[in-house]
Amino acid sequence: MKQKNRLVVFGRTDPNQPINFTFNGKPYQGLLGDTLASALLANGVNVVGRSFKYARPRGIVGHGPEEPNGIIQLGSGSATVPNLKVTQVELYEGLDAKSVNGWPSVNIDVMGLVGAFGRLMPPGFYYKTFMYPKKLWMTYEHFIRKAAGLGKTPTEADPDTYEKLNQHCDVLVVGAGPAGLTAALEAGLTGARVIIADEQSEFGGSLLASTQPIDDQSSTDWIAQTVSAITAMPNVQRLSRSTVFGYYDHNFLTILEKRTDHLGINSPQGARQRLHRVRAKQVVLATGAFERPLVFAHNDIPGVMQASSVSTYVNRYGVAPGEKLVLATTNDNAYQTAIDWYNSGRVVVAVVDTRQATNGPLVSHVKDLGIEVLQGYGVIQAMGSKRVRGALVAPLNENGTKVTGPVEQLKCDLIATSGGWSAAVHLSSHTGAKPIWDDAIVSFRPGISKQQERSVGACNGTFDLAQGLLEGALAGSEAAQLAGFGDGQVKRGMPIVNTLEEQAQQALFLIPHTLPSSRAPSQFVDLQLDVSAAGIELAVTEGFESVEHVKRYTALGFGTDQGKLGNINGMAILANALGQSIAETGTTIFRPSYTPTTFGAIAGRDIGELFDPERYTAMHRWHEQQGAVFEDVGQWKRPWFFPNQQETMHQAVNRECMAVRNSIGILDASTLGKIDIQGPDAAEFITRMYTNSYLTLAPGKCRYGVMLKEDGMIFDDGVCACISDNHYLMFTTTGGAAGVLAWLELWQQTEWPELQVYFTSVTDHWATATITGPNARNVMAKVCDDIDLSADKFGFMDWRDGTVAGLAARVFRISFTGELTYEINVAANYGRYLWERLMAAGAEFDITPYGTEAMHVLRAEKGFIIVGQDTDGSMTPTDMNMDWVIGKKKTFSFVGKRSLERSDCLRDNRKRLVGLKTLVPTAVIPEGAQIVNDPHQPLPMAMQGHVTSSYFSANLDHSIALAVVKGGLNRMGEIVYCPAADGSSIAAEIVNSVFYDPKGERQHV
Amino acid sequence: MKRYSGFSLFANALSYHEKWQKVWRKPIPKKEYDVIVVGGGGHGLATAYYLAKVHGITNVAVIEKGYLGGGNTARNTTIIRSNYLWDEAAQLYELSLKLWEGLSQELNYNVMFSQRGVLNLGHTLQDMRDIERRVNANRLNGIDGEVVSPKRIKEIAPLINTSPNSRYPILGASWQPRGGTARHDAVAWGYARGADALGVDMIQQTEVTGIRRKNGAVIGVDTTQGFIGARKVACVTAGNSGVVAAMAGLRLPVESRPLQALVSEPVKPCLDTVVMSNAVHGYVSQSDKGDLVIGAGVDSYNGYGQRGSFHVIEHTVQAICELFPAFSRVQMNRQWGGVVDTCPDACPIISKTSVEGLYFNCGWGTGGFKATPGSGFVFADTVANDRPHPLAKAFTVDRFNSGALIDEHGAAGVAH
Amino acid sequence: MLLIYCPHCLESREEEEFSYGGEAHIARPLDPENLSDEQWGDYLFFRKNPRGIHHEMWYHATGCRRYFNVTRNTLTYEILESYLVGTEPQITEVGV
Amino acid sequence: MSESLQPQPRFESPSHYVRGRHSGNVQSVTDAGLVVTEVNNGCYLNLRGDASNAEFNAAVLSVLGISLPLMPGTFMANDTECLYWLGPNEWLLVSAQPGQKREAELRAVLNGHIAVVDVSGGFTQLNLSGPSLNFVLKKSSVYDFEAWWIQPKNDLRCVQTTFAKASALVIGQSQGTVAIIIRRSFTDYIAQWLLDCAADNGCFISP
Ligand SMILES: Cc1cc2nc3c(=O)[nH]c(=O)nc-3n(C[C@H](O)[C@H](O)[C@H](O)COP(=O)(O)OP(=O)(O)OC[C@H]3O[C@@H](n4cnc5c(N)ncnc54)[C@H](O)[C@@H]3O)c2cc1C
Ligand SMILES: NC(=O)c1ccc[n+]([C@@H]2O[C@H](COP(=O)([O-])OP(=O)(O)OC[C@H]3O[C@@H](n4cnc5c(N)ncnc54)[C@H](O)[C@@H]3O)[C@@H](O)[C@H]2O)c1
Ligand SMILES: Cc1cc2nc3c(=O)[nH]c(=O)nc-3n(C[C@H](O)[C@H](O)[C@H](O)COP(=O)(O)O)c2cc1C
Ligand SMILES: [Zn+2]
Repeated sequence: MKQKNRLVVFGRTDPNQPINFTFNGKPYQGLLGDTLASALLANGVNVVGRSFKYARPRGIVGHGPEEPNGIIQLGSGSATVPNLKVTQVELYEGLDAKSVNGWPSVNIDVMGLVGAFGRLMPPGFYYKTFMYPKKLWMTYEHFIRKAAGLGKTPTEADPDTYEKLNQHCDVLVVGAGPAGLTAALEAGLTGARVIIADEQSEFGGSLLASTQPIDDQSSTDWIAQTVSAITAMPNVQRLSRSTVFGYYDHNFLTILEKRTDHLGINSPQGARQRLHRVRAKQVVLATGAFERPLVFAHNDIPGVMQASSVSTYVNRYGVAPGEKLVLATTNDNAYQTAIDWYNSGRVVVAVVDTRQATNGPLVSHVKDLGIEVLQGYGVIQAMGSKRVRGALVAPLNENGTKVTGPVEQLKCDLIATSGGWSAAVHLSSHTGAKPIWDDAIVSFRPGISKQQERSVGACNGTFDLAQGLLEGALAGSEAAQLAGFGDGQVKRGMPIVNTLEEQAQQALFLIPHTLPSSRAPSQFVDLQLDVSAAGIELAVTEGFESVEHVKRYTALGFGTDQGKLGNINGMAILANALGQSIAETGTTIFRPSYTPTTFGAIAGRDIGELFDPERYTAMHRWHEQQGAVFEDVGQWKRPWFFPNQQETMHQAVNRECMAVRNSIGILDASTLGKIDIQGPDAAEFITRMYTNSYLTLAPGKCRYGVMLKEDGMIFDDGVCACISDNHYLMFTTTGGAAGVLAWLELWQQTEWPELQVYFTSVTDHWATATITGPNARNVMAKVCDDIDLSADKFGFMDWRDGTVAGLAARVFRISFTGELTYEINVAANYGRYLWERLMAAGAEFDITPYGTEAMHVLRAEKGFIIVGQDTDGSMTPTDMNMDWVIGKKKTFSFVGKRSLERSDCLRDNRKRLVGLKTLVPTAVIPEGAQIVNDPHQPLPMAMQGHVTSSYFSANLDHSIALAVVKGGLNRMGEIVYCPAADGSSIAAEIVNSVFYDPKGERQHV
Repeated sequence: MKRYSGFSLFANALSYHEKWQKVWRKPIPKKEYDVIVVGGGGHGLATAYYLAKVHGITNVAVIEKGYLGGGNTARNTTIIRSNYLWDEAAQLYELSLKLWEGLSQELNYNVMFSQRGVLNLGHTLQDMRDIERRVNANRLNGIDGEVVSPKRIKEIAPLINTSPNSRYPILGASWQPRGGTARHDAVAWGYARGADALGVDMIQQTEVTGIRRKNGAVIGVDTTQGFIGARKVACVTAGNSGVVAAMAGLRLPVESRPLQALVSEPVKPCLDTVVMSNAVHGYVSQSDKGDLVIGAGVDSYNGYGQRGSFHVIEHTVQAICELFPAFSRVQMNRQWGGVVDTCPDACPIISKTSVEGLYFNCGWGTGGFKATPGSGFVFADTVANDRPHPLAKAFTVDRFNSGALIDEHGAAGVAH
Repeated sequence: MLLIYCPHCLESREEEEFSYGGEAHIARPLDPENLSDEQWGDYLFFRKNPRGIHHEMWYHATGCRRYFNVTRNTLTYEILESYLVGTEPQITEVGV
Repeated sequence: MSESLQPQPRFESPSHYVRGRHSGNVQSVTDAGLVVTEVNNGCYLNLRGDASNAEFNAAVLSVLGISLPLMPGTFMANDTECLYWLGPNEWLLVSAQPGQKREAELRAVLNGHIAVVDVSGGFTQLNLSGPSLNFVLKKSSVYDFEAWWIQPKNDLRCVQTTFAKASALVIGQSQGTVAIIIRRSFTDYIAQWLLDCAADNGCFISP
């Protein structure tokens, strides 16, 4: 296959390794070392996409992350990737790319007709239209959205994995151009830990496309030599295809490394991309600069390119993207492109220089080659539609604001433009350093450092190679020294570079047309979002003066290139329209991502089952084997219910509940939080934290307590046991465990350090099996013979140490079901063994494992609350009818106490916990139902409260509910209603919240 | 004010868009105003607009230290809904939602309010109880909403992962069809243009540096452009409320924290609604331009830097990839932060203060964009009449002393 | 992403290891019962929330489990010092 | 009825259910990039006390034969005992002795405000080794472990830090091996994490 634009000098591509690929369904061939962009240009593909708003045909303009037009969809199926830039996609065998816009194709796009009406779609036209009639907006929007977006998301889960590395280094060097390489080399020589990252496939930066010799060798040889010197140092980590995309506080930077994207859309092995989370002591930014395009009429026609990109395609890829070149420039530097083009054997039609007179060495060189140089001229308009056919040139006045003479047309198919260079100050700006405009270099420079960083080379506005090399070396050694390595002196001699003198460039951001911008053919500033010079001027006309307003009104810089080419021109045009300087106008804010970053890589491995740890108890496998259905409680997996074959949840829960009341059930209670508390002031401390007192709790005894936040609202509850003098064990809710421990530590460490007490989490240490029901003692007796189980020796709210099933155990007689209960704790490594032994011992009583749902029903029958279900962060103990748990005589004002005295907490129509008994016994009110007095009142209804817990109680054979109702305790016997979505409502009577065994006799046996 | 319409667009196109009227003037500050609104965010601008429009108070200035609408108004994920739990909050947000429904026409500025519906997902049994409770309360308050099943969720948002095997499977959701999103900048601009046309002065790039008082009453503000007199000063400065309150010797129960958001690159329409999940911490919708707009969590620490910590972004993106595994290959284009002023109960303060003629409207935290019209409406009424608007009564600072908090935090998931 | 020096571990450690504990040096009133609702409300909910120097508590949650104090600039996020609970900060103004 | 005639109670270590699992293309511990070996230590005791109290230090030394590590992030060890610094007044004792015995012995000599808590059931130790180790550590934790190997100090190093989305006490044993002590209920998660993140070069959990 012939590549019509492939040169005989191949640059860094390999002619012996052809690669086949397709673009928009058509097969092509490129070479190893090509990007998709260079391969497309080699094949003479002009139109690569359609513009976002006006659907104008667009071609490739750049060669790196600045590319605004060449946006493609790679591959198809689950691994398809939207919105890649052709300039950043390395070619691989079988690559399949499509343009993201254009229907039916990019070459014939019917949306292009819209472009003809572009004048009706100035910036802000959405805000001015589609308002009437009101109800049609959603329809309008539907069509607006049809035109939205670039590529398509996959519709299936990502087949690839991603990973993250936490990195720490002394010096991070960003960018491996000449400046970055010397920085890394010097820093590396000190022995410091160095990371050098570059987004490109190879190190070398702009030198990869340079013909300039360094140290009497070609620049590519110099790169090879320097890179091998760096490679020899084990303390230097080299990351290529690695983009530093964010610079965060305290020198934390993020790097996206593309591991396999150059091999195919799917990773053949391992993670597709890797996110490096780097904490660097010192940072050297050597990110280079972006050439500024010239803005002129129809500068978006395919065939208008960046001058440096044209050179890059020629020198690095051996591709000449056209035949006849017109070079439009404002500076000497770009003349190199004319030379490169000339050397490639193609025609340079002319160099069009806006400056009136120039004669620097490069200029002379070009003239010596016989190339025509038009001085004091500008390319004011490109001709053509899907490819440049010519350039309209005209003489300009000295400051480049006016066309001063006749317009002529030069025939050409390529216009390379250069408006000077803009330092890539992005990363330094991420830190909050405000870039500073420098008229001398016609560029922003990095602002004053806010962190341990410095910029070197072109990103520091140092566009001279020799200077950049030196700056890099100095910065590398300085950074290493500040990180504690080396003496700050440069170790290597500086390479010798022949510096050509350059004449002053002209600061010109908009090439004038014979017509004013508003009437001239569009002069594009932001190619991706179709923002033109006229658009920016219109924004100013309308009063949008702040650069941020203009950005938001016109969408300048909003695209996937984030305005890397357009922003500075846009701001300059704005400044001009406002009659102020660029410095006064300022920039918009640079933010991460420097270039777009895959979500999957940001997520890393923490997705799927690793999204959040699943915590298991020691008995977990047993539950699984029994077919338990699990519930998420915090991070824990708890059995929700244990269905027998064919059983519905309802049936299983009924059976489990009945078993507990009638014989015996067994519950895995291991997940409850457990905190060991020791110290001379333990009792005093606990008493300050709970509403009730623990000062008199004797060893061997337990007490239920409620913990409040300082605002008086219930925060957690549980039982606390006195193990011995100065030693307590506190139980917390499953979800509250970590929070309670931190809460205790907070008070002890910061408020009452004088209280001598230590806390240790023992949640994981104990496995807890709770056996409950009338037969609990019988089962207990079978597995324990060293604890006196008689009611008077081991009563309700007592605990004992003993041996259960041959294991050292701590047994509590506390109950959440209202039945006789033993909560048996053993070291967790024996948890499952204990469980199995209890199951065996209980077999004759038909011992029934039950889950959290039955537990909820059983405790609701007893009116016991669940913090977080019956309470919600606005409930006091009084609201929960738990005045009895508030120690009235406590001398110390326990945490939360004072808040209970606030006027709102003393209000008498606060919501109070009550029971609800439905008039129809089988009707179960949905949990979360709202309660009203009259279900037929008009909306909005006066709500009285809501249902917090609601179940069918198999034991009581009717439904029960707990609810909080305004002034509820004074309303016993009243009928209230719970309206449902379908207009019906369930009537229920307000009753006491204890439905079963109100005197609590069953747990006391 | 020249009205906008398809016709005006056409007419202006004929004159090459050279003759458009300015959206607002650039006035030189007067010596004194009846009311100075401090803060030109959406809420401040709406306040000024309703002061002029509803109360006929037109000698008003909005003083903004940066550019209009550049605070949280410029940085939010634009989610609009009114399905709040507590009556007081629900009524306030519902007033706002009703105003949204006619806002483009009211302002003659298309704010692109798009009622594409809002899903609040539930992942645990307790989430579902809370959702039931909230939806029931909404319904009885006359606010639309229903509890929907995973199957229905999948119909509304086909790319969502409703597999029962995910780490936190989706058990259901609340669905408010009238909720949606709007074009945030347009809201600020529309109000500013409307207020300007009624005579309100927009004074940008001017920071209020002091609040001057005499005999316990406010007399004006010091600014970077000098002193400007005022009979009343209404502060609507969101994340900077604490700083501004301190200028009058007041303290507020607000803390300013970074809240972050991010957008993907634009992709073809793939999500037609707003999906929010408190449990796994992620919020996502797709803008009319095609980018996925994603809200992250609030950082735990105080900060005024308009940026936050990266691990918060990581966690959010994990949540998004959990909810939408297909988005894993989409790329983040930009991320940013705002400074939100959060009250302990996650509800706002709309209040007179102990200084006569000084009013505060703040504490909207992570979720005040949706309240912009309602907040401005109610606050303008409060300022104009020097007493709380009936819907603002519950939102005074006093509640932090009496304990009458409106705890949207503790009760149901709130955010955005 | 903060890098926080823990005065117990004597090392700078990543933010992910810590949790934020709010404003430091707020003493609990010794006699809450004798405070007015207003005074109590002030203690409960009203914080300095400064734009600039802030003294705040951090908990080294996955590290040594100790609370300590940090002086941080809430605008630049610069951490100026870490110090032990019960001791006073050295830095109380910007630029000191 | 007594059941004392029952056989010896069955001990199930936290990693019981994940032993023998592997990821990547490995079949044995010899070709795995990461080898995970659970160590069943006799006991884990949490010890609290005042580090500045010489009596306290002496008493600990008298029972264990090793002194308290006082430098943050260090530990002391002999053949049977290891004492890890967890915090300024907190240590973890890992001992070959049974927990109850050690607890009793310590309580017998310690006075004043101290705490000894048996947490033997709550923790387990996983030894990690193999060529992927450093890589796995970088993936798993925000702590700078590389610095341990770069600037070897004489002290034995340990640190409590994040490990994936859990936390761990990470102990530097020698170049090429670290141990992590983790909470029991997170074992499956950590194992899953290690299998996943070391899959490239294979991970094998010793049977
Ligand atoms: C990332 C993020 C996502 C969010 N997502 C949502 C969402 O999805 N839905 C939702 O409803 N809400 C959301 N919010 C919250 C919402 O943005 C805010 O509640 C709302 O925009 C606040 O509007 P405002 O006008 O009060 O504040 P702002 O827009 O912040 O305006 C306050 C103005 O006061 C100015 N100011 C401050 N101090 C001074 C001074 N001294 N002098 C003069 N001017 C001053 C500021 O410059 C600023 O312009 C989000 C917020 C953030 C940060
Ligand atoms: N005379 C001029 O007007 C002029 C202007 C500009 C540049 N130059 C020449 O360009 C060279 C500048 O050298 P340099 O080293 O400063 O820059 P460079 O452009 O050679 O190298 C910068 C490197 O940084 C990489 N990079 C940028 N941002 C990155 C990120 N966020 N993450 C990872 N990698 C990133 C780029 O891929 C590139 O390889 C010199 O040769 C100089 O003479 C000359
Ligand atoms: C709803 C919404 C959508 C946005 N979409 C984009 C976008 O498509 N491209 C972009 O560059 N920024 C987008 N932004 C972010 C803005 O560029 C900007 O970062 C944000 O308003 C914060 O302002 P600042 O970065 O100037 O501080 C969006 C912001 C919001 C609130
Ligand atoms: Zn620490």
